[in-house]
Amino acid sequence: MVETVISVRDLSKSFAGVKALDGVNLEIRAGEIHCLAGENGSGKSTLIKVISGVYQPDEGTIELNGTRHDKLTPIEAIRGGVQVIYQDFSIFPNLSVMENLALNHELSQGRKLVNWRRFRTIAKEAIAKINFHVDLDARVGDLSVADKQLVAISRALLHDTKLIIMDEPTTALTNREVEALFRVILDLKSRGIAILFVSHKLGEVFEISERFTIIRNGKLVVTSLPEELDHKKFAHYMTGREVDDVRFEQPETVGEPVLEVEGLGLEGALEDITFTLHAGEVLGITGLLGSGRTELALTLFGLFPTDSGKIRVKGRAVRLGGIRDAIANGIAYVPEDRLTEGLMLERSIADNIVVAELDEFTSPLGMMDSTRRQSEVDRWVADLKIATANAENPVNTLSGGNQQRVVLAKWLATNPDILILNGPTVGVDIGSKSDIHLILQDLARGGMGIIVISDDIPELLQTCRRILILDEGRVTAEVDPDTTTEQELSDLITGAITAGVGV
Amino acid sequence: MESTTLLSRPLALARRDPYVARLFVILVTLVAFFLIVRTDNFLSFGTWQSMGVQFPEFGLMALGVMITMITGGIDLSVVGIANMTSIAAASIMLSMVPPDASGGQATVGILVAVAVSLVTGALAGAFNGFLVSVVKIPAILVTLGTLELFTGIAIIITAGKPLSGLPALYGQTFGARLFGVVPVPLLIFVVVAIAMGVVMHKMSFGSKLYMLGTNATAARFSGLHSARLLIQTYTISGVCAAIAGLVLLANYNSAKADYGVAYTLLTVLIVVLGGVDPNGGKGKLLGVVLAIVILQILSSGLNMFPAISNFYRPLIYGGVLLVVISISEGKGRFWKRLNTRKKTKEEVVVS
Amino acid sequence: MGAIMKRILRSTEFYVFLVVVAISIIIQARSGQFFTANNLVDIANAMVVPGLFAIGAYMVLVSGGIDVSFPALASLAVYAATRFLVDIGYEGSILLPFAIVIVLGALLGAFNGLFTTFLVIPTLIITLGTANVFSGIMQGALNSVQISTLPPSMNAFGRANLFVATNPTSGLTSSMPVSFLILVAVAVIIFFVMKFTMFGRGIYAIGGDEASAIRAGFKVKAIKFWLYVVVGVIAALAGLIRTTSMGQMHPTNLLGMEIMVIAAVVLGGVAITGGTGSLTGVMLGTLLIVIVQNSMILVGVPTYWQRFALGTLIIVGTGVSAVQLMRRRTRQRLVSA
Amino acid sequence: GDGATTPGDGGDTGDSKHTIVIVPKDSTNPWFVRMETGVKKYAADTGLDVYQKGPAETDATMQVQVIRDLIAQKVDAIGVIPVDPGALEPVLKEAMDAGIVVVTHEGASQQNTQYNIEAFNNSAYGGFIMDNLAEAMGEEGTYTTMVGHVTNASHNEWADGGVAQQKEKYPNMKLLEAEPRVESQDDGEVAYQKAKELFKKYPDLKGIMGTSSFDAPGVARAIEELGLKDKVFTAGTGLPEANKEILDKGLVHALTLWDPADAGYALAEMARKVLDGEEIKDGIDLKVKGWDNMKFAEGSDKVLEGEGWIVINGENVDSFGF
Ligand SMILES: Nc1ncnc2c1ncn2[C@@H]1O[C@H](COP(=O)(O)OP(=O)(O)OP(=O)(O)O)[C@@H](O)[C@H]1O
Ligand SMILES: Nc1ncnc2c1ncn2[C@@H]1O[C@H](COP(=O)(O)OP(=O)(O)OP(=O)(O)O)[C@@H](O)[C@H]1O
Ligand SMILES: [Mg+2]
Ligand SMILES: [Mg+2]
Repeated sequence: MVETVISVRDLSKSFAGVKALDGVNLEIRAGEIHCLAGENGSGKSTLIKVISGVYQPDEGTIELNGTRHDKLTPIEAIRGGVQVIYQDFSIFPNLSVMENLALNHELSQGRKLVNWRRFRTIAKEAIAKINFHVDLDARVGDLSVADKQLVAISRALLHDTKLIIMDEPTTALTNREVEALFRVILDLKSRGIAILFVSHKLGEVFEISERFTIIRNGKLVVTSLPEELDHKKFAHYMTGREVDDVRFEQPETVGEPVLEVEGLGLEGALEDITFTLHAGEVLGITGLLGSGRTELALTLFGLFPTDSGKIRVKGRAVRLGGIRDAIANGIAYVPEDRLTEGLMLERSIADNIVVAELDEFTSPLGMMDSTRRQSEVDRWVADLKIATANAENPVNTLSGGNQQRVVLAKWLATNPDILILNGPTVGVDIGSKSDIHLILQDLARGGMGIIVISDDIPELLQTCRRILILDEGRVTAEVDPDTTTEQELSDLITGAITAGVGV
Repeated sequence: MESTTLLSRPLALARRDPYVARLFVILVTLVAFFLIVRTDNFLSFGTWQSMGVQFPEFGLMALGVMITMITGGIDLSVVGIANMTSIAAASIMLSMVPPDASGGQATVGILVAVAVSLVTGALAGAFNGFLVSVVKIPAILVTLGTLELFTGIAIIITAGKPLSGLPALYGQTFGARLFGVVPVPLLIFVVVAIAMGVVMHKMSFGSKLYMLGTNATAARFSGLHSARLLIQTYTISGVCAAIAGLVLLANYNSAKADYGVAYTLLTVLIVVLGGVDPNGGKGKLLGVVLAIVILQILSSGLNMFPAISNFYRPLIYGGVLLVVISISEGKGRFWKRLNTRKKTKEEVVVS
Repeated sequence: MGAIMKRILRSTEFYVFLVVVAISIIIQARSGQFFTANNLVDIANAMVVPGLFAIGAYMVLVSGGIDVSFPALASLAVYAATRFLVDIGYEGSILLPFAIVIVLGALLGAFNGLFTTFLVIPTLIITLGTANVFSGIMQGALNSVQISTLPPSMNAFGRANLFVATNPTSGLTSSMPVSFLILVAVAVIIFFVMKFTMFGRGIYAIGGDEASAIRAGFKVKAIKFWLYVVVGVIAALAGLIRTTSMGQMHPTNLLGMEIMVIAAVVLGGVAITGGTGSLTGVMLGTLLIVIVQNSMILVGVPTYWQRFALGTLIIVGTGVSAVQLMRRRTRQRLVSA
Repeated sequence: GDGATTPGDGGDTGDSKHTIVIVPKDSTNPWFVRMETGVKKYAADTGLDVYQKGPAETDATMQVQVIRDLIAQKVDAIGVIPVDPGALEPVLKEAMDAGIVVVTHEGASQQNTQYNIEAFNNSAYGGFIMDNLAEAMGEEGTYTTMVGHVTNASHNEWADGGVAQQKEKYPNMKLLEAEPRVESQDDGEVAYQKAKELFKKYPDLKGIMGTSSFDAPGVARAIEELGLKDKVFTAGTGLPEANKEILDKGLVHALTLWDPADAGYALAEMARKVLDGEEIKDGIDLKVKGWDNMKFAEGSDKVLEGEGWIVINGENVDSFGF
């Protein structure tokens, strides 16, 4: 008889009329790796918050280590061995690594005073558990995303932990980091710790989980074993509809070069980057964390002044002194983090769509032409199938996938020649993801030059005509997806194998 | 017919924005209360006229504070700008219009003075905007510093003394009653408020401000020129303050470095009571105008009760503010919206 | 060793310290009076009330809030206490006035605390409301007027001094008030609280990320509530000190100090967005403002130019740290606005 | 325009129960608290509806608001102690246009008033403070002047009057040229800090002429602490009770004032006289001591001056009862 760490029965929870959870049952056994999957907004995070005592359920029971809790508090959950690593890691960006590591532990011990020497000992112990090397006195806000996550994981391990819940831990990680994370997870499992792993990536569910649960619209769809799952079924469980997943037909010929980058350098980040993007092609760019991908994108978007090199747009040499220069030259950028860089969450969908082209609807006196604005909004809501009843609703009422479409709409509305997407489907569910891929193909066919920066290997292979691999700020390889397997691409990225640089 | 359309728009607005609706209810309640308790006084024409002359002074300043707060900033320097610019205007009138000047001379002098005051206000505001957006000093500190600075300049120019003896035409113009009814300061306020409404809700500039105030990083990533927008915003606030200064100049027939010092915090109180979020991105002109009217009616109403000392005024103002923000809204959506804001403010590292 | 040096060189506190030193030297050069025993005592004396307020303002700012109600809170607490003691003809020791003021400060602080814990709206709005309520209660309900004669023990406390510093050349004497010890004690206690208690670290944590603090198991509501209680007590103490040292109760004497105190705290490196800042910086920032405010005549700034000079200092002082922060962000390629 | 026509004009003349409102500069200041006792006494004595209502702070804008609201309520007369006479001109004109009787106190320069009554002449009062200071200083040495705010008109008039008096009568005294006028910001603490600075920076400084009622107590605190008692001196305005201690200790030689209660009483009586159409001429009696033989100031048919000043010092401070 395997011990059950936590079991929830008939859990329901509503927010202002929205039923986020509707009669969910879930049981997690000691030492198992359990995947929780579901589309954006299906209620995964809410379920986790209920299990960890952050939210009180409206209905249902929680049984933790055999004890029934009517009103589970965060501290009780922690004492019961439940640790959560949230999507945003729940760290304190203003505090040091040491403090971030030790605070939770000391709190759960009910300590009232701070002993800094103990803090350091605890912190050292924590990072040693996963062999994580970091400056304990660094401000966590200054760390990379992966390091922040490792801080959160090492923090979770400090307790007498029975269950670690990870809410979409891989969204912000590169492949190599994901692999490292999986090694950590397997190590934890071997110590008898249960893992509840939230993801909506099929590959991950297959690779790591022993059992999985899928929820849709707050309701449990299925709990089963991965062996019984294939891609079609997975997509069907998640979305309730059929989704295809085949490599897109790439065009035989492409158009004129729209973007030529030659010898581009940025101190400490990029060195001698040279490539050409043609009209009508989707160019993939990938690399490890710190390879300079984001710097490259932001440099092309005018954010960082370059140290050396030339950029030509449609044959004209340009100087990108700022974002507005880039936009004026027909360059658009869909950022990595749509919540902080892409969207004004409390503003309306309409506002977010038109923000980059407001000046187009403005009369010389500065008045907004509301009819033209309205028709533009209507057009993009229809074209990109943004699921909303009213475009005047705040954008934060949309699901992640639809939010990403809004960002896309904003940039397409500026009618760019070059569209750069940094992680176009990060945190986007399987249905929306495939929609976004289709949109990108359509745009390319329409003559746009598209750069997709991603570390989602299937995504790259599926959508790109060519893929550039960056390493330490240099282009180390160019890959033809038609002749490359997932494994080969992954090995190239991690540097396990090398290839000649094609230009 | 006319009146239903006139009313239906604010009502529809109120329905969409429960906070504004709440202010509206409070206003109606107040009016009803004073009507019943002090019918004669409250219905008297003079009461309304006197209110119409009074509130434009701080109301105009509050409009400027409002627009800066929409961007997530604040403008504490409005009173300083108002006094500095009205002193500039007064100095010009005094030097250009000698006591025996002809009507034409006076008109020219006044027009030049008004123009100079508006330009000075704009420059002072632009200076605030520059410090906020380019030097990136927190707005609360910038405008506290410039409040001292502008007041300091006003004191240096005048050695602290009032500048009076303005051309009579100036006082006559601003003291006039349009159609014998509407005081000119009220008219000015209405015009500026309408202009502000147009700027905020009809021009793309206003739309950009809300975007900037909601998420400055995303606004920048969307190609908005945030530094320029902020400079323009503070410039508008400076111009509003300068207009308020011209009203002060007329109402007191003189300019001085320390008129209206109590208005600094009053304007902030009005703006937050009007439902503008100090973190930026949220708030409506209608709410702020309602807040201005509510506070003015409260204040004038209070003066009708000799037994109640003026010292209760802050208590009542503060009480109204706390009550308005404490009334739960059933579903509590307002608070949640404010609540979710904070999280997006954290730094993003390009890693 | 090198790492510590580096950290010091990068800190805001260090730059504020440099500015304090530079200004002191300028004042010394212009007046020859700055580094005299009695002037230093005078500065220390002038630091007491703003210093206490600044400590409170710092705690609230670190938690991610802004409190503008502390002068009104202090005035009300001390006015009510003094009125009561004068009316009953109190002749006893200073302990009772302190006790009453502390209790009142705690109660009024709790009033702030209740609002800030139960309403999720910016504390600037809440404290603007409570500040008006406090001063309205004092001026309206309590019908406040100046109280010219304090109970004897309060008067005596205001005059009590630790030592008297004499300037050998001019023969001028300045006395270090006993209340300076209160500033030191409060600073030491709050330093300890902020650095060595979970309550203090909780305040930092809330200012860094409130949601994370809840998840980590901090009792966020309780921390906020008690934070405002503590700040209320500190503010009320400051009010009592001001009243005793003036020998009279002037009800409106403190009102309007809030913005300058907040400016001093931010000048000392406390982020207005919460989560960062140190007590050392706060004390240096306050010291800087106090020195400037109380040295205008020594430097020879004409009366008419004093507000201009103060405004310039605030802008230049905060500008220096803003530019520095900006340079750090550019170096690190931080892209948020 | 003639917008001042008020609908439903009651025509209050002839109504024996006048409403007279006294509008002080503010009301926390013990000065105006004391004034209110005189106003209340007048109401009790005459049975008229007389009361005092002032702004919450000494602020011209807020005082104008109070007056405007009184106009709207159609009171019969207002007696104003202007924060700033210039700033009040338009609103007082409005009041008079609306048929309200306007009288003022401490507003000698006020144009839009029917009568302004003064305990005495402003610059003479300044001279009088100077006399006190000069006596304490032994009529020699350097002095400077302190005002509440450099923007405060009457404080500056007093200070100017004091300086003029010194130039005329005390040739051995000298105004501190580097700092001829400092500001206490109407705050006892600031007065104290400024005085300390002054004495440190200017060792020769022997006297500070205060004007605001916050000045002398603040300066006295500095004198005591710096050990300058009997070496440097101050004088100024102040109420007896509030300054008893510093007078008793000899930190301040003498303070000057007029009894605000009397001023309030006299102002109300002045308003009633005008309301009832009594003839206003030299020698009228406002029914309080010192105000019982008012004379028109030279060359003026508006400003009436009395002989209402009082000097307080260590000896007589206990004899006033306020
Ligand atoms: N605090 C809240 N207030 C109101 N509604 C909420 C709140 N939290 C979640 N919801 C709603 O509940 C539903 C489920 O949200 P939840 O965050 O659990 O989804 P999720 O599965 O984690 O999605 P994602 O994949 O985007 O992270 C959504 O409709 C969401 O809008
Ligand atoms: N402020 C800086 N100063 C010096 N070097 C820097 C700075 N920021 C980044 N770098 C360097 O630039 C390179 C690229 O860094 P970065 O981590 O931003 O890459 P990235 O491509 O955005 O990674 P990913 O997108 O996978 O998160 C790395 O070598 C990093 O060390
Ligand atoms: Mg989620
Ligand atoms: Mg990156």
